Amino acid sequence: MACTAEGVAAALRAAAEVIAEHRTELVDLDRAIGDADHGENLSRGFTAIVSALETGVPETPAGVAKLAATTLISKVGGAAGPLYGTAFLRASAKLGDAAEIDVPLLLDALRAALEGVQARGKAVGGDATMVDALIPAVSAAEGAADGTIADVLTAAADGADRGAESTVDLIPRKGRASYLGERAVGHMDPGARSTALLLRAFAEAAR
Amino acid sequence: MACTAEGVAAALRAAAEVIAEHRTELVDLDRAIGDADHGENLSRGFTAIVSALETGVPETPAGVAKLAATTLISKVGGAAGPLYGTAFLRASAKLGDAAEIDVPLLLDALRAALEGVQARGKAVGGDATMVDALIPAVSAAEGAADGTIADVLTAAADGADRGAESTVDLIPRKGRASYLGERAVGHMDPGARSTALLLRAFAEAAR
Amino acid sequence: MKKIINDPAAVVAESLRGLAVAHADLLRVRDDPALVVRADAPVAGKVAVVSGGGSGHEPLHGGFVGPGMLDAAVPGPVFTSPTPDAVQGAIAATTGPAGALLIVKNYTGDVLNFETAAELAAAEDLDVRSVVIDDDVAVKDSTFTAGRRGVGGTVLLEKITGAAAERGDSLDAVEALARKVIGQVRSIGVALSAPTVPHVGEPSFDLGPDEIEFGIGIHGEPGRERIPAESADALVGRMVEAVVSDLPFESGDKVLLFTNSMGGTPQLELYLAHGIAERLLAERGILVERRLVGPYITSLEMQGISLTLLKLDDELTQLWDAPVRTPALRWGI
Amino acid sequence: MKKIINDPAAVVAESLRGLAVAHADLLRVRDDPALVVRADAPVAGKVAVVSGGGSGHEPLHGGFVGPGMLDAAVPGPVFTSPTPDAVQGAIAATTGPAGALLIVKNYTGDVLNFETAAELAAAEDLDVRSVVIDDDVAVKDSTFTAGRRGVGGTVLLEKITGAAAERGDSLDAVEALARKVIGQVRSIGVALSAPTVPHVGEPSFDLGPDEIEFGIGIHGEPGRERIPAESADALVGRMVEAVVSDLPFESGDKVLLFTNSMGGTPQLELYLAHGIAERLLAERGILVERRLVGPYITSLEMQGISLTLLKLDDELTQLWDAPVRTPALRWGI
Ligand SMILES: Nc1ncnc2c1ncn2[C@@H]1O[C@H](COP(=O)(O)OP(=O)(O)O)[C@@H](O)[C@H]1O
Ligand SMILES: Nc1ncnc2c1ncn2[C@@H]1O[C@H](COP(=O)(O)OP(=O)(O)O)[C@@H](O)[C@H]1O
Ligand SMILES: [Mg+2]
Ligand SMILES: [Mg+2]
Ligand SMILES: [Mg+2]
Ligand SMILES: [Mg+2]
Repeated sequence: MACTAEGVAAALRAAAEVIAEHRTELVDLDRAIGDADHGENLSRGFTAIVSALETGVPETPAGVAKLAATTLISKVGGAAGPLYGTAFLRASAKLGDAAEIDVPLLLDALRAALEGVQARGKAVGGDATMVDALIPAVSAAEGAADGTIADVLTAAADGADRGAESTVDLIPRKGRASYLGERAVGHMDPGARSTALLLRAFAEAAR
Repeated sequence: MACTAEGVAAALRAAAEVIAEHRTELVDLDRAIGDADHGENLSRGFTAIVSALETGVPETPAGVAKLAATTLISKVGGAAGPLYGTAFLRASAKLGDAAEIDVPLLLDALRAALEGVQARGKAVGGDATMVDALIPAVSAAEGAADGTIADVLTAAADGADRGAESTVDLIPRKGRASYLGERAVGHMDPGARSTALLLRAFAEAAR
Repeated sequence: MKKIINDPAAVVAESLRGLAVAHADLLRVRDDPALVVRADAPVAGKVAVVSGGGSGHEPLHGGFVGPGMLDAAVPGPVFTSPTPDAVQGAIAATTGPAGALLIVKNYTGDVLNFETAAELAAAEDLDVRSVVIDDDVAVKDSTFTAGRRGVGGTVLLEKITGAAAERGDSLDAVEALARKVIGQVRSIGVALSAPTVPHVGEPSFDLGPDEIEFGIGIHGEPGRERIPAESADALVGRMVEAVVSDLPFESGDKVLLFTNSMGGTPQLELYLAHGIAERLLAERGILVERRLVGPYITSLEMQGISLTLLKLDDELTQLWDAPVRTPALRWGI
Repeated sequence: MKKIINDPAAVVAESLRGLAVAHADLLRVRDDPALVVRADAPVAGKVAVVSGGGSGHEPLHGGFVGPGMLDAAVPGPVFTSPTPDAVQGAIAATTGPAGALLIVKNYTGDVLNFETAAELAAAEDLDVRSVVIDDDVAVKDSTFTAGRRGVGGTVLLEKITGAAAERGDSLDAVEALARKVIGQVRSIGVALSAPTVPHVGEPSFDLGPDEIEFGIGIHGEPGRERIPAESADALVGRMVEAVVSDLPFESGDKVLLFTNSMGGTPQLELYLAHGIAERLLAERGILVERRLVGPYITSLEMQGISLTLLKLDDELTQLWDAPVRTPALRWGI
């Protein structure tokens, strides 16, 4: 599928489905080390994105990303809302007025998303947050820069999976899980997991 | 044991032990159809009677019964406190200044106790209360009027046992169990059970 | 059983110690027998309003002691009515020539123990009257049973008679007012879980994961029937119907609606239920003019709610609005 | 899960409807985004005090809206911080030239969403300041973590800054006062059972029949450690030690002691715990001059309590005593 505004919208719809399917899993991950709402928060947000897209898809990929950003910011709440919202907002800014996203633009957007999350949340790698999924996702994407959009996103999703897995052994230092300290070891960070799910959904949509 | 003041005091001490042993049973009976305190209430009362007797046993059986009455009234609370208190108070009034209780006096006292409970609580036979233990206890006692004090009390205890048993099939019409109506059928009334326990303890003490 | 207690036998005494130190400006606590008495008692020339009953229903009654409400509260052991000498102590501490009104909830134990205390007080030439409140529509009323229980209406009764006594009404007037309130207040309760009495250590009844006890009392006594769990709309609808059809309350009636938590219900759910009840009453043309929402007559940690409706007129409304200053109810001062 | 609700997704909106109708004299509720606003907002010339956060902690924050306390509360979904546009809505409804103070509890979600709202307000030339309260001593404070949580101290902070704003203090003064309060208030909480979030349907954590979670947060986030159940004396002693040693509070300090129910704790146990805390503080020479006892910052139906100590001086005491009229806290009016 071409990475036009329509393509991005389709990817977001696919992501909404994946989030709905994994709602309970994300709630349970958050129940273990947080407050049991991550799946609920993201479902609410992505359901709202799908509705917003129904009333009209913006003209550019940047417009679609911005719509996703503002919807997430105004519907999700919690930590994940502003963080994912900022990610999409920064990505949108990078996309400018391009009618279609190519690989270099995608890499720029991914890097901007990561930087946005870090600027907003102040987490670094190893803090056991979604940043731990995003960092390996961006490097893996950069490593696949010779391939197609789908290749790049698949590499990013693979990286995010590994990153999410890595949070199991970490002592959280940001977000709600940080209150638990060592007691959180052995649990995967729900935000890292949702990042991996979203990137996988985008990668599948791009095939 | 002779039915002097000391004998009545000994019977009350024996009753206190029996109530302590059956505390949980009485709580459970009350839990099923009431508010789960009958065993607790009576233990508190009889423990207080034992303490009161430690500071000195009154000179007459009537004095001992009156001490039991005022202690039960001021320590038990709930429905059982005033009812058992009145029973002992009326019995005490009948005992007058006799130094020892004989069979006719015992029968008078038992009748007075039953009348006292009915005057205070307005229950009649068949309402599923302690009255259903007391009524057959008094008639059985009357039937054993030719025997010893121990015989009379044993007959009373046997009657009370049958009476308590009979409450299992009744729809309660007085006290807290009456709120349950038909749902209380199948459960023994805790006050009827405690009446039977007390009379049995007195009978054993009289041997 | 997990509870924040020391010796189960000392729970009431230790809790009263906390109440005393937290509200030393309003009340004093006495030990053995336990009493909660207004700090400025006896108030000269005033009718004393005294209530009491088993503990475990807090803030009822100790939390309602203070100007504009109760002069004294007599707390028995958990779920067990206090003894006559305790009630007598409360009368002695608060009652002068103006006399006293005893507010008794209709439970055999309370009625018998307060009756005895009133007799003892009469023997000392004190003018003491008793009223028995029996507002629970869950129980069939009949002279062949112990009759209806006193539940949520007790809170409203204590506030309104307390206000009348505070403004200087005579004992005759306060008593008549109390009987009027009792005549036009009705309640119903439901439980989603059971309370655990400290000295018992186990829940007072067993309720399945999808069961609700409809018509629950405040001592964990079972209620009218056990029903399957249902939506708040359905459940509150059932409760409103039970209360409204009983008096009955009719279109055009002005009422006070009291939505009470039984102890363990989150406030989020309590206000949700309150909103539904207001809507259903509005649909019936019943005019909610005053409301009270909160945990005011509880059954330890029991989850559940009760609804109480009191028919208002100008006098009752004015007495309800009158200033009150107690640990649990306070306004106007 | 048994709850008095309809659709789990509608719990907050339906509950707010009940709040609105029960307290129409004090506040208005707006839908989508959900807001609770003082009935007379915006109050001319007054600094607006605005707070908010996830729902499920009632009466915090909506129950504290009214004269002498909050101008608006922003309720998010259960245990989830509200979004920036909701906060912005609250600011718009309450804030004039005198500006607004946002009271934010230190949770990543609250901080991020309120931060964004403050930026948006600044862009509209409104003078909006934020303070972040982090009074929970259970959490290790470190720049390498999310830091300490905002818990019981929030209630005291909202009352005191609300009083300062009500008497006409400038935004600079109200902000400085808020920072002072935050600097001298500390809390600790314990849980005996877990809350159940409506959209989850299961308890937020599993606690054995003889376990207590020491240092619990207000969202069912686990605490400092899991300890075996123990006597109230031992448990409250542990809590007092944790709070007192942190600031530290010292002999001769005047304090406000706030004994809070997490929602499902019977009042009988709450006052019992309060009495113990008062005694232990007295033994340390710490002078309890004011107290608050009740369910004021809760975690749905969670059983447990928290203790909060605030160091008082004349100014704070005077602001604490100032009249307040809200659904949950009321005195002097
Ligand atoms: N400071 C932070 N930086 C990056 N990610 C964070 C930060 N704080 C929290 N997160 C992420 O947010 C996730 C939690 O999101 P969510 O449960 O929706 O919000 P909340 O914690 O407010 O309930 C965590 O699993 C983590 O990945
Ligand atoms: N009106 C009554 N007449 C006679 N006995 C009664 C009456 N009401 C209650 N009882 C007896 O009292 C018993 C309950 O006592 P208890 O549990 O101690 O008091 P409460 O019901 O106040 O909790 C009942 O089992 C019954 O036998
Ligand atoms: Mg979460
Ligand atoms: Mg009983
Ligand atoms: Mg009882
Ligand atoms: Mg959350």
